[in-house]
Amino acid sequence: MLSVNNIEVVYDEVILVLRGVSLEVPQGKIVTLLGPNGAGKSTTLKAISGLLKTEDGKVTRGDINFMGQQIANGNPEDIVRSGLFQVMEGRRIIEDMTCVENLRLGAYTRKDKGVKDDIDMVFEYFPRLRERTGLAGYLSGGEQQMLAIGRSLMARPKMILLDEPSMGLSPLLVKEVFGIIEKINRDQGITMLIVEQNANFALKVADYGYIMESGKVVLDGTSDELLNNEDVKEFYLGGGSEERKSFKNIKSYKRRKRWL
Amino acid sequence: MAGFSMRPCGDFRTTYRQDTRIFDTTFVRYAAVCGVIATGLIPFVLDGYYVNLFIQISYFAIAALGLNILVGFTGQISLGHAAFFGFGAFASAWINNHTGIPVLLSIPLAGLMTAAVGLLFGLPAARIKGLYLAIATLAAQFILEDFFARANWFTGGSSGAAANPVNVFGYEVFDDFSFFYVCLFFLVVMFLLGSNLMRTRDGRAFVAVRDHYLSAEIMGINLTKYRLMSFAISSFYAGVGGAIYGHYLGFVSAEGFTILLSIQFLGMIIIGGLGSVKGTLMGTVFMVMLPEVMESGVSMMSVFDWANSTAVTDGLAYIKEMAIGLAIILFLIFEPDGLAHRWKQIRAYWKLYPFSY
Amino acid sequence: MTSQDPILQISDVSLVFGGVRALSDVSFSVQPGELFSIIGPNGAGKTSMLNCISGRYQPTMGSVSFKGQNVTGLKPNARAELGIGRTFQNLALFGHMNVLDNIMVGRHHLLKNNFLTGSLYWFSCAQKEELEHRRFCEDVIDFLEISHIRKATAGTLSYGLRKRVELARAVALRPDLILLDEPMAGMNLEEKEDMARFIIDLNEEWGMTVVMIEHDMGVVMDISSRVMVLDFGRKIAEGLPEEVMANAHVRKAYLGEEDDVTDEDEQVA
Amino acid sequence: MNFELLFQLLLNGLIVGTLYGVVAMCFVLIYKSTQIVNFAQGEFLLIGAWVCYAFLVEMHMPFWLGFIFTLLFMMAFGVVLQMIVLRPMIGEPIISVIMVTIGLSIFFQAATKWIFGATTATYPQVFETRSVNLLGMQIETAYIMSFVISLFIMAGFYWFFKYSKLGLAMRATAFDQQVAQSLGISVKTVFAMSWAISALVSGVAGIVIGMVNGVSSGLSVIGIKVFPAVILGGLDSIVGAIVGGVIIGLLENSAEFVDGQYLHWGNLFSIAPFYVLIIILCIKPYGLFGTKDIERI
Amino acid sequence: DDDMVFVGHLMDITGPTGFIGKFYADGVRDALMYINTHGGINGTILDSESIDYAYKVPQAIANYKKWRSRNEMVAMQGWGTGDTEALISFVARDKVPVYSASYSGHLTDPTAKNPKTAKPAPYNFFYGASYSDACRAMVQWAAEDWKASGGSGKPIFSHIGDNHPYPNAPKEACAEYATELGFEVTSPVVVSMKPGDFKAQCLTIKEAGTNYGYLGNLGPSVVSLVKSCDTVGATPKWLANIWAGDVETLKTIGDVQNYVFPAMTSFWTDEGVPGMALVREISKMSDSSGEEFRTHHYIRGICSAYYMKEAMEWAKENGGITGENIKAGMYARENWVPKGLEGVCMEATWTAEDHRGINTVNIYNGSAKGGEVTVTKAATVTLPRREDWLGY
Ligand SMILES: Nc1ncnc2c1ncn2[C@@H]1O[C@H](COP(=O)(O)OP(=O)(O)OP(=O)(O)O)[C@@H](O)[C@H]1O
Ligand SMILES: Nc1ncnc2c1ncn2[C@@H]1O[C@H](COP(=O)(O)OP(=O)(O)OP(=O)(O)O)[C@@H](O)[C@H]1O
Ligand SMILES: CC(C)C[C@H](N)C(=O)O
Ligand SMILES: [Mg+2]
Ligand SMILES: [Mg+2]
Repeated sequence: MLSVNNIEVVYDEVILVLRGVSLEVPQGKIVTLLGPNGAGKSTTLKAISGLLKTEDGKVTRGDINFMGQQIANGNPEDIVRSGLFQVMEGRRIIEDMTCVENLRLGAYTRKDKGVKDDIDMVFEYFPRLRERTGLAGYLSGGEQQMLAIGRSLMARPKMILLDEPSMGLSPLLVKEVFGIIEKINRDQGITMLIVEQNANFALKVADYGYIMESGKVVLDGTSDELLNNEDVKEFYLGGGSEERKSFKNIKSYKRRKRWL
Repeated sequence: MAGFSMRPCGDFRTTYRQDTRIFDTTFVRYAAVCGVIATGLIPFVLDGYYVNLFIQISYFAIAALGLNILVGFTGQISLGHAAFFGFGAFASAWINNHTGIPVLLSIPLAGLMTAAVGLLFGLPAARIKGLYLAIATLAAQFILEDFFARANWFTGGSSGAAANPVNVFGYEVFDDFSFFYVCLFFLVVMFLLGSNLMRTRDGRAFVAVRDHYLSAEIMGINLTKYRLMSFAISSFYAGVGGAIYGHYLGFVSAEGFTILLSIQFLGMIIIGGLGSVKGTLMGTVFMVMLPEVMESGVSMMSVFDWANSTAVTDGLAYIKEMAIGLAIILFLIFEPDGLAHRWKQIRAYWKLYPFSY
Repeated sequence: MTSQDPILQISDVSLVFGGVRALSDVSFSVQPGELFSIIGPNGAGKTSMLNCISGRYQPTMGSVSFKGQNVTGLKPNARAELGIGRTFQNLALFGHMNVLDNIMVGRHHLLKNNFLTGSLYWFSCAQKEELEHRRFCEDVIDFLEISHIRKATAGTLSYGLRKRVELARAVALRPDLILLDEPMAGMNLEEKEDMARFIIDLNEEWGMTVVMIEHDMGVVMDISSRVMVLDFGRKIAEGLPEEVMANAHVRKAYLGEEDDVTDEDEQVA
Repeated sequence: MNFELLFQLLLNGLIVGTLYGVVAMCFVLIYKSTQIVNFAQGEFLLIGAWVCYAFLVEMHMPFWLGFIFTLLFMMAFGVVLQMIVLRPMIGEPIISVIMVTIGLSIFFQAATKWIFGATTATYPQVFETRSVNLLGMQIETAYIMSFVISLFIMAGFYWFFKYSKLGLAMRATAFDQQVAQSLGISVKTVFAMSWAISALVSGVAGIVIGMVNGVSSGLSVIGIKVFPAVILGGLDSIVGAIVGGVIIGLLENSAEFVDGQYLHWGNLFSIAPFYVLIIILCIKPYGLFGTKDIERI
Repeated sequence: DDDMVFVGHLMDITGPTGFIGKFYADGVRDALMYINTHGGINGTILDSESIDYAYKVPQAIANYKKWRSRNEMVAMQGWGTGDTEALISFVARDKVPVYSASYSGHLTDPTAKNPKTAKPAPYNFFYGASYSDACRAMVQWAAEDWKASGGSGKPIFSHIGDNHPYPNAPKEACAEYATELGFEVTSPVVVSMKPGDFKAQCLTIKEAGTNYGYLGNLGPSVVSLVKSCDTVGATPKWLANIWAGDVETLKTIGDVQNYVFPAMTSFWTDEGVPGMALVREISKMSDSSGEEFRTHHYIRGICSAYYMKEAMEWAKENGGITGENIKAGMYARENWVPKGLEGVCMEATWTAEDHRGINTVNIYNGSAKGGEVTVTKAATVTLPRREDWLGY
């Protein structure tokens, strides 16, 4: 459904961030993208959704193909209209509107009548939001995250790009959110590309995963392969089979795994 | 992971002192000194017209730097800068005429007086932000303009006040040739002071207030104090610039300091680049040269016979005005972040070349 | 528990926004040298609590005292001078400054030079002072391993790096009490480990008292000396990490584990 | 105290104030959807006034036809302007965009002078009677017309921003263009719409002013004159714009009363609004109806 | 050939006073061009450059300096009060005579003889009665008009205009004389130079019962004021300053009675004026059809250029065309009308101590009905050259 071929991204005409990233998201599947801070995960998503443009960034090489269409350096609004929706990192809700208004905006590209029902659906997923009638800017961090995810559901897209959906959510909600992701994927058949730090959950719901570092994909494989990869276990999953290390005891400078 | 190594290889700093320099490489340092010396030679090589342009650039640039400290660094838009500029001009003339303090001293004193007035009009800034503040400063503009036309004791009312020429050690600086050096002196001093300010504690506090005032406050910055201070400092610069302007013209009249000039000041700093000391200078050069370049473009037309009829010359006069507007628009379309930004990019490009990307 | 005078004492703090009760009668105290964690579901009032401590919000009722001094009415900047530093949940860096300057802003209240001496740089003590403090900032940078981005513009950094710079900025304040709002959000395991190490070092080697909000239970359990749980603005539990985790009420409200809640558990709160 | 004079002045303030309100509304419209303060507002009015004049005088159209044509022209003008000048600025720093509007103002000021001349022109008599007597005060008929029109426009906008999808999209764009784009909102369309509507409303105001005072390049000063009204009402409040306009109108006129009868300072009329503006802002930093910035951390 | 001298010409055609500045500037330009095509200054060609400075003072100064340093300018034709007053010291130092269209009384005292003069203006000249003198003349006329129309009690006089050097120039001088003549003078009414709705000020004027209102502003501002006043029923006799008094303005106002204004030249349409032939020839420089109507501002521009021309001629014969000699040339004759402009420009006299070139003012009474304008001559007033009126 989506294929990214060997793209290079440059910010501000001089700063090269992605150095040839390729990935593939098949129809109806969940794919996850993992990697350390600054690897270029968010940049990859923005390159796909076209939002790069708004940050002085540009895809300088390679192409991005969404359902048979070239969308590299396309207009974000056209890309959304063609059914690809990104939930941006850091919540990014419209602070001076209410929750309901935010949700209605999510459905901006839709023409059908089901908006009301979908708002109820979102409220069912996140009951906390129903009670918050004030401006969204006053919501707590986690509440804003719920709203951002809810908003993406409103668009009923063909594919959602999620940038760190679990960030700032309580463990209970993280579980729920991943549950919802799985459910949406299953029930509505929406394809997903998820950038996550919580590798455990991400790999559990995903079918396939990529690991990025310094602007390159360094490892990829089915979730099971990745879950069983020793390096992934050590650096993303926290030990895996062995006894979980305590955060308290990591006092020494450890060896860092770098694939490059 | 880029953006951190934008200096030539081989030039490693070994002390923090080197790292905090205004001009970040030895080469640039010498280039700047040479630039100042070269500028100092202008009156010997170029004619009075260019000398006059330089003088205009310097007093406007000093005032514009003040505005940049307020708008670019502290993030408080002001639409009343021309009024402070004017206040400085009147104040210096007044000090000099009424107390006999020599002009060279009355200029900074006028700056201080203007700073006090700026402080007064900055008071609302403790509570008002953004465009609301901008319009409040617009009020300052009109209130001060009204004051100029009314305060006979201070400004000579609507007929204006005479301003004596600068007097350096008993030598009257009448002509542009010598006045040029007075301007150059003030320009260099004020820009060095400004650059220093911006790389030390209070300068950083200004930028912090602009970028995120809530977290700035939690980092220990007293918002009210810094908002007011930036008004005062900005007005100080405006006052000094205005005072130089006044003594240069020899005459200060209330008409000169309208909202149009305020807008022009804003234009200088936006075109130069908000929050850039260097950019301020570039922007001022741009705004001062623009009408002149357009004008000479128009005069150039007069070699053609058809361009000498009044109908055409009048049309050209409008076209010139339109071209000024258009130049600003086009400039911002292609260079919305200002000249300073482009300058940085060019430098980055050359430093990374041939490894750009 | 009160072997020493607490460095931070919260007494009956309530905070109301219009109809929303963000905090109701929360009291707790933090001893010097502790690493105190606050956990709780989203919207429980954790960030609001930090805001009351750092001065962004004025509690509707109750008081906050720091090192024995009542600071309830004090402005945030005054509290910073007393030695309270913090990081933010929604990043609040100075986006257009470079990393180094961001950190230098943290030194603000420790620097003496002002606009006059600053402008006269070479002719005043400003230069010497700047350079001295610069040295300290470099130490912080080395410590947090961000020296490679020292000159990068903060606004262009990736999320995780920004969090780290924020921490550096707060550390540069040299606070006695540092408040961390979800320092590990958006980090992978490896980075969390690093972060945990930094926090422990700050606590143990730099001698800072830490109050931290975090959702990653692994981290909270491992490194905190005491944990408080908020839910709907109320304190529902406080104690050693193991005690708190054993509390069924907490497990249900926070972790979503469906153990039955017994009366016994309620009493811990 | 001369109550009759005071009463007449206040009535005058009310009427003139509504006109300020209409112009203020044009500002608010653009601001609400793009965060841009349009410094070329005065020139928009001027263009509207001149174009209508051209339709009426040069092309001898009846008033209502010229009026409609002018509105159509203004809409097209807004859209084209947006396409050529403002579209490339999407996503750029707001302050640069504001500066662009200043450039536009310089450009159009010169262009209109060139095309239409620098002298004042008078509209042909449009209404049977140039002014009507209202409670003992002569009021220009054109003002009554603008009063009625502005009420309609105001109600329309209120609904628009509160309930329509495009209205929501405009607010979202104003808040954060990047997010708006990520939601599939075409920032271009939003910009085009808001500039078109604002230009249209400006056209109405320009025609009214032209009918009352004649058309001349100086007409554009009203663009700056209404700033206090805009701010007083709150930059992003449609209702506030009208209320602010009326308040400024009343204020000017009562200042004239105090000045003319007692103080004899001279121009309290034009300066008083600014004093009051500062005072009001110190008490209410977001004007009377403006929405507060959300300050959460 | 190099027998050329340079004359700078500052004009405002695109700026705030452009609508009137254009008329005057055209007069100056056409005259300069005509002079050149008809032998120049006895063979010396006037190299001139006309620059539109849009009433921006710094721009004016920059151009002045450019001309000084590059073109060795010997004389300048200027425009506004703002720039002329700003340039006073420069031109005095550089010895460049300036002929401006600023009729501010402050420019008429070359030696600061009057203790009130702030700055002597030895190199400033203008052709015409100063704003103060023109106003005094109209007030003198008004005093008689009041008696003639059977008014009882003291007539009431008000100054109406912006707080700006140009409307203010005659403010005190005129009010003083009005009081002297038995008027009751109200406090001045301030009306912005920019057009707007002035009903509020008109209500004040109505309330004050003003019989004679001096209009200090010009153009659109005056048009809006008169219309607003008409709406609220305030209809004093208007005494307009020279720039606000012309057929164009009256036509734009549309409907007005008793609009009195001064003039210092004859009008385009006047019959039997010998000098008008030359004016029409000059007009053809920019309008070859010779059809275009010219305001008296245009004609004043011609006079200004011609007095300069003749002073230059004198200078050429007495040591060469330099600024100093041109100045001396201005003093060389008395009761002086440039050759060929008889009946157009009035007899003028400048002396080293008194730059009030003219002290005679023609006063006209204009009215308009539905855009149809009628203008009739009301009086000719010759004022005494009072010492205390010098430079004031
Ligand atoms: N607008 C920008 N201008 C310049 N550089 C940028 C910009 N945005 C991102 N970068 C740089 O690109 C690199 C990758 O950033 P990106 O945000 O894609 O990382 P990420 O993988 O999402 O990290 P994180 O997990 O921390 O969110 C970083 O080094 C960052 O500094
Ligand atoms: N300034 C404010 N105005 C109105 N309501 C507010 C404000 N600040 C916080 N709230 C409300 O108070 C409640 C507590 O918010 P807070 O940010 O403290 O939660 P939190 O515990 O930090 O949650 P999270 O883990 O999601 O960040 C929320 O419901 C929020 O909507
Ligand atoms: C028409 C006026 C504004 C110009 C005039 N020459 C003056 O005195 O300034
Ligand atoms: Mg990211
Ligand atoms: Mg929180």
